Amino acid sequence: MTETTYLEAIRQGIWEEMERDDRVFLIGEDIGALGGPFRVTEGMQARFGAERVIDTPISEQAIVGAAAGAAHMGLRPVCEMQFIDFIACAYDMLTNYVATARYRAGLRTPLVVRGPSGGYVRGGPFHSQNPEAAFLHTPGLKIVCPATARDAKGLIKAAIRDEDPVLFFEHKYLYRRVKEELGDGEEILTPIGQARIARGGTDLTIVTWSAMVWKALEAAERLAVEDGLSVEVLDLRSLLPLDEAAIVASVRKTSRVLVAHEDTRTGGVAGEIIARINELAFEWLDAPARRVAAHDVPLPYAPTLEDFVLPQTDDLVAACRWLATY
Amino acid sequence: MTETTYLEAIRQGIWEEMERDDRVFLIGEDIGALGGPFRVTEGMQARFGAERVIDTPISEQAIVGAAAGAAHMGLRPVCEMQFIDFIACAYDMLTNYVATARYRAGLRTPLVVRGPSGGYVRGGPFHSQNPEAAFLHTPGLKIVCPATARDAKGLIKAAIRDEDPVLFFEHKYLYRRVKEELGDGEEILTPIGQARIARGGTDLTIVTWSAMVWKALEAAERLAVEDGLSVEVLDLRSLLPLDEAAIVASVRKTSRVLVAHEDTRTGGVAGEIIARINELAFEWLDAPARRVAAHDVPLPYAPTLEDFVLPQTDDLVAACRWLATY
Amino acid sequence: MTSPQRVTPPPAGLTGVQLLDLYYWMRLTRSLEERLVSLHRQGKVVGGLFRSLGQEGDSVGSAYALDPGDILSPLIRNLGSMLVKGATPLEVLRQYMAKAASPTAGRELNIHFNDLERGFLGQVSPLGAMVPVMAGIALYFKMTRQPRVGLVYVGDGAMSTGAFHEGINFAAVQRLPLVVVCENNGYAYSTPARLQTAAERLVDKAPGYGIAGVRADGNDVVATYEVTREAVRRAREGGGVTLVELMTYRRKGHAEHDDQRYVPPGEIEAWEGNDPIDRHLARLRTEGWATEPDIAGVDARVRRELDAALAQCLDEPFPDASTALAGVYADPPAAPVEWYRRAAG
Amino acid sequence: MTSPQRVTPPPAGLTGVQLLDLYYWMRLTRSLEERLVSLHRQGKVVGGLFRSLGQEGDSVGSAYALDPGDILSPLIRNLGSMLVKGATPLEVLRQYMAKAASPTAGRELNIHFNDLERGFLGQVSPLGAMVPVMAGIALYFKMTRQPRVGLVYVGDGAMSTGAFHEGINFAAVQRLPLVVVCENNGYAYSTPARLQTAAERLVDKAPGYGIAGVRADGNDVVATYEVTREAVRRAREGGGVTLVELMTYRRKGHAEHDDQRYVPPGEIEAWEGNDPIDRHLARLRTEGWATEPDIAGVDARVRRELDAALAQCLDEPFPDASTALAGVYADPPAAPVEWYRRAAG
Ligand SMILES: Cc1ncc(C[n+]2csc(CCOP(=O)(O)OP(=O)(O)O)c2C)c(N)n1
Ligand SMILES: Cc1ncc(C[n+]2csc(CCOP(=O)(O)OP(=O)(O)O)c2C)c(N)n1
Ligand SMILES: [Mg+2]
Ligand SMILES: [Mg+2]
Repeated sequence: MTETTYLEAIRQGIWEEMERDDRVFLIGEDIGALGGPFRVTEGMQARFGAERVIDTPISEQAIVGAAAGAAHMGLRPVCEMQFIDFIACAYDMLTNYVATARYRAGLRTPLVVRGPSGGYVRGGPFHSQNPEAAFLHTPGLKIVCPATARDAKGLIKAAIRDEDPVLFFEHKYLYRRVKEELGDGEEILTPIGQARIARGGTDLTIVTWSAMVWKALEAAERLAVEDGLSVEVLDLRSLLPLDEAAIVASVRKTSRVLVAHEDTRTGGVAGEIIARINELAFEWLDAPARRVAAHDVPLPYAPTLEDFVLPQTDDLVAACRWLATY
Repeated sequence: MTETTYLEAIRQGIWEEMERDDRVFLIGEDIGALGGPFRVTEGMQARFGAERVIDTPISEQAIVGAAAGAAHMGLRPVCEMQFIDFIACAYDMLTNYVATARYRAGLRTPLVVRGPSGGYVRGGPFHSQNPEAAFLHTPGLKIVCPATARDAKGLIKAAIRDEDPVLFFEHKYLYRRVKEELGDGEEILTPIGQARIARGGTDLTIVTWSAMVWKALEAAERLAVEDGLSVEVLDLRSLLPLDEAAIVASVRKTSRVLVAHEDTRTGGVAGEIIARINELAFEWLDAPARRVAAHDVPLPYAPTLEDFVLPQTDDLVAACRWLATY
Repeated sequence: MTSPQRVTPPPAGLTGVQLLDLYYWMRLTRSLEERLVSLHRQGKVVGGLFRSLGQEGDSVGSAYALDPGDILSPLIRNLGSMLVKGATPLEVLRQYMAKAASPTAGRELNIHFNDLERGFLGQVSPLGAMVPVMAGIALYFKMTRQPRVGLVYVGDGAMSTGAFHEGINFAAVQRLPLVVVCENNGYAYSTPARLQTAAERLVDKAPGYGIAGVRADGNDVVATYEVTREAVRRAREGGGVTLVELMTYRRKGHAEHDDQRYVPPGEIEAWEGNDPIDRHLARLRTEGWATEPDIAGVDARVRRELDAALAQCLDEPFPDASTALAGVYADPPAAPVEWYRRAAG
Repeated sequence: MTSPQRVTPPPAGLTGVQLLDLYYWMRLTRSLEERLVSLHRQGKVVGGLFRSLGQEGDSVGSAYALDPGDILSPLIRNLGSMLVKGATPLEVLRQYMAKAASPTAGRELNIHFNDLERGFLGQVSPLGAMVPVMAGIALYFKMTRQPRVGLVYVGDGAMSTGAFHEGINFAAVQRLPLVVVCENNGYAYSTPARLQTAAERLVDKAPGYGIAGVRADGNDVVATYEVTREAVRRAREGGGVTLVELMTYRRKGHAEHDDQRYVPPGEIEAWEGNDPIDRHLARLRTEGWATEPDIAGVDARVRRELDAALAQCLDEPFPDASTALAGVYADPPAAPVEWYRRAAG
């Protein structure tokens, strides 16, 4: 069996859902003949036609708005943001229209908005963002952030089948760097809202998601070898809804927790997670729950600057040591 | 001396700055002849002319974008969002353009975006929002949320004089319900980034801002009378930057803390505050830091529903009692 | 019902019954709003009240051009369009009064409610947003090869939004079966059209999108019907998008609390002489499409229907607080009750 | 420098010196890009590389129409406009290579940098955003009664954004001294113009905004100069906004990694015969505006300047990590160093 990359896993997931359900269609910029800048939709327009793989004008509001309208009527649109940074242009449409439609008006709006997110690729301030914090406080949306090829496939398929709007933030750093065997013919579906223990441990928990999972695993390995520490890595996979139970179970087990994310610290998703830990596992904490996150600046372009601003494996190691010895 | 309402205080603050500095100008929808739907800019076009009080098309992106351009050149624009909910339409412009301009490119962008926010007024899902959480994770922006007439005036003036972009979220429920004497001829300037102890106390801290300050004060009074509890109410006034020192000082004093806000819970600003408390005052906590916030739904219109979804004084009282007896 | 003394051929191919029907919808719209005004004064309307006085003709005429199966999305002032498409006065009254039995169970205001079966999709407040959304509905019609049409209203003000631009452009490129009706009523809140656009006519935007454009007298319900009908036909036959500009005037303030201080003296009065209901009645009478008893019959029917609706809902309760948390998601079905509402956390 | 064998009157009122100047800027643009291509192949360009091959004429000609004091905002492909407005090859090289000494100290990419004194404001990536921003700069000119003009570039693609629409409309209503130059190069990434708009010509959008519109051959640097100059004059004299559509063609991919698989065969080749530099050179020669030594002199100058710039910056360092946190705000002057970077929290 051959290994499937994270990128190919997303592609396969979309492809399978397109084959399975003719209500599924794709809408976005340059997703047809080009297959998108990263080729996530490669070959799809040739296979499914220009009506189901729609190249749009540069109009993120129209992409999401039109998807919503089609979704109300029973279709299942998958929107691509060419870079996820441009989801900011559809912020009103997503938060005010899409997210509220079911509650306000009983409108079903099953749609997916996906796109390449994340840094570590020298993309500069507008091609590196992690927009999850911008949408976390929007009831009505779901947010998923896969770290592995398996989950990339399983979550994109689950997102497409979900009855509600799902933001699928795929990490471009992982596209071709992460791969695994995905088992021929097996139907992979990752339930939205369920975390995954990426590495078991007893001394300390790192709660994280997306590309940071891999850095956390590296850190855990180093801490095992160098410090004899048993670090559990919890890959949240979904941020909305958040798998509170898994977080609490891990924290109650280890009593020390680090929440790590790539986005800037202030107002980032870690705040929410730490508040929940505080609410649900306060008595079990032997040290303050702490955060590792990017520095509070727009993401700069130069390698030296980007490397400093974004959290690195070394930072996780340092933070874990601090926590372990608290 | 007569009392000045919260609304009139904002109006006076803007007026004074317009008189003082001819670089200050206003831009927004219906702010001229109408004076805005709430009359915050009443009389200003007559006084300062249509060039300094500009009625725009319905174009929030253009309002903020044009303000940014003018600010680069040395002017000091004050933008009105007719209801703050529509700031969502300018989300890209604010987060990607305005917030990053100084860091990316050394561009000064002193501008204010203000508008009526908040609920308790039967405004339904699109005329009641509290958008602070949407912008908290954007380095480069400042966010202020006055609770009193004095701070409304002092903060709008400080915001206009600030060298960086400031989001000024005024609470429409307070417009005419809150008033105080503002001292003739006194120049009122409230420093951005400094909290205020709205009521001193020793048993428990409520950290809050905007309209919720008044409910917290009611709750504190009831808890004093009915339970003999001494509750400190900390009015943050600014959310970005956050007055960490004031929060920590209060929590270290009382060892019990409730963070209360009107916005929905998940992903709300309270998460950030609790994470900071955890980081900086963990050892002092005698009970978990807890949140009172709106239920995680879009804000409904009917009085019965709105009253249930938004936090009320009773809820603060119940939560404080829970904390006090923890 | 068509009377013997008819003197001209039926305008726009409408029968006498239909012409009287148009009168019924306009009258129903206006009378329903008048009822809402008294309810508002009595404090029974929970939020704001938005009038379409003088604009009933463009709402009714344009919506009347749709077939069953077509879907429209109104503006705040398209009460008439909603009624034509099957929304009932009872629903509207309940919405304004935030009743538990209202279509949105008290969650949304005024005419922000939907029934895709009957063919209307309520708007949201952010202006322009419904243009892309209705483009999506038209996209669905096209993709599923259904000969159905979408119609979306925008104001002279809403056309300045980015959402309008992106939505109409996308629909144009895709040649979607969509009609975009611009209700040019001279104002957006206090802002006159000349501060909204430097274009001479809003319909001049059509060539820039490569679509058909047409302008008509919005206070002539039949003319409105006629141009919209043509645009609907074009859309249904695969001819793509049409921008229809309907010239009308907002005789009341933006909402009930608006004193219209910004309106030049005499302007409103001038438009009172151009009332769409008066004009249509005059046509019915002079061209002989309806008798006085026909007209009186409609008026009585409207009164009766509104009396009945009001009687039914006036004392209905607000929704129960316990309903506030359901239905944000299909799954989980309800948001959790916050801990401070329960015994303890 | 103007040669004796000149046979026609000077086009667009340009002197021979100016005509040779136009050649210099186009040649500098193209040669600088060619240097960047080799640097990119050598892995010295940190991010992507975006070419304007075949579009140098529209960038240079339009920017050349501005006076000192006027401000422009470029697109990714308006390297030529930046150079004309005073940005230096050294700055551009440093930007692409993310050097500490680059104008943005390594924070931003390629031509995303500014100098309002020299008269250019770098773009941000979200397309369309610079239209409202440049409207704001033009608003400043108008409010302060300065006879200065703003010029903003948009692509055939960027015109589909809401930000474009809101910005140009606002500028039109306010009659701001703004020129909006649409570089219609046939594609937005892989998307051909016909999937971007159903309009026959992008300039057909002008009447919908109530502004002047004009279209010209963007591969004719003099024609480009001429129409832009007229638009700039109109703006400076209070005549408001002009939309200038310049017809050109993007001969390279969207960025260096783009294999242009979506381009019909033969299309690129056809446009190679319409190269703006070749055309301008032919004019210089046949109309006698420059001698061979004049031209060779320019070529040598360009080589010299680029050699010098490259020699200066090639081995310069990246910015020091310690600079990463300064300048998010005027006050506080720097973001805090995260605790995990320090000894402990
Ligand atoms: C994006 C956005 N900005 C501002 C508003 C506030 N607002 C509500 S109605 C209105 C005026 C609308 O004018 P127009 O589109 O002409 O419709 P009309 O009221 O005349 O029918 C404004 C500014 C809004 N609803 N949405
Ligand atoms: C709002 C937004 N959406 C998507 C993109 C991604 N993107 C970058 S360049 C580009 C194509 C631009 O085409 P055009 O405006 O015609 O300019 P050209 O590259 O042809 O000069 C796209 C889609 C973006 N930068 N901004
Ligand atoms: Mg209007
Ligand atoms: Mg292009």
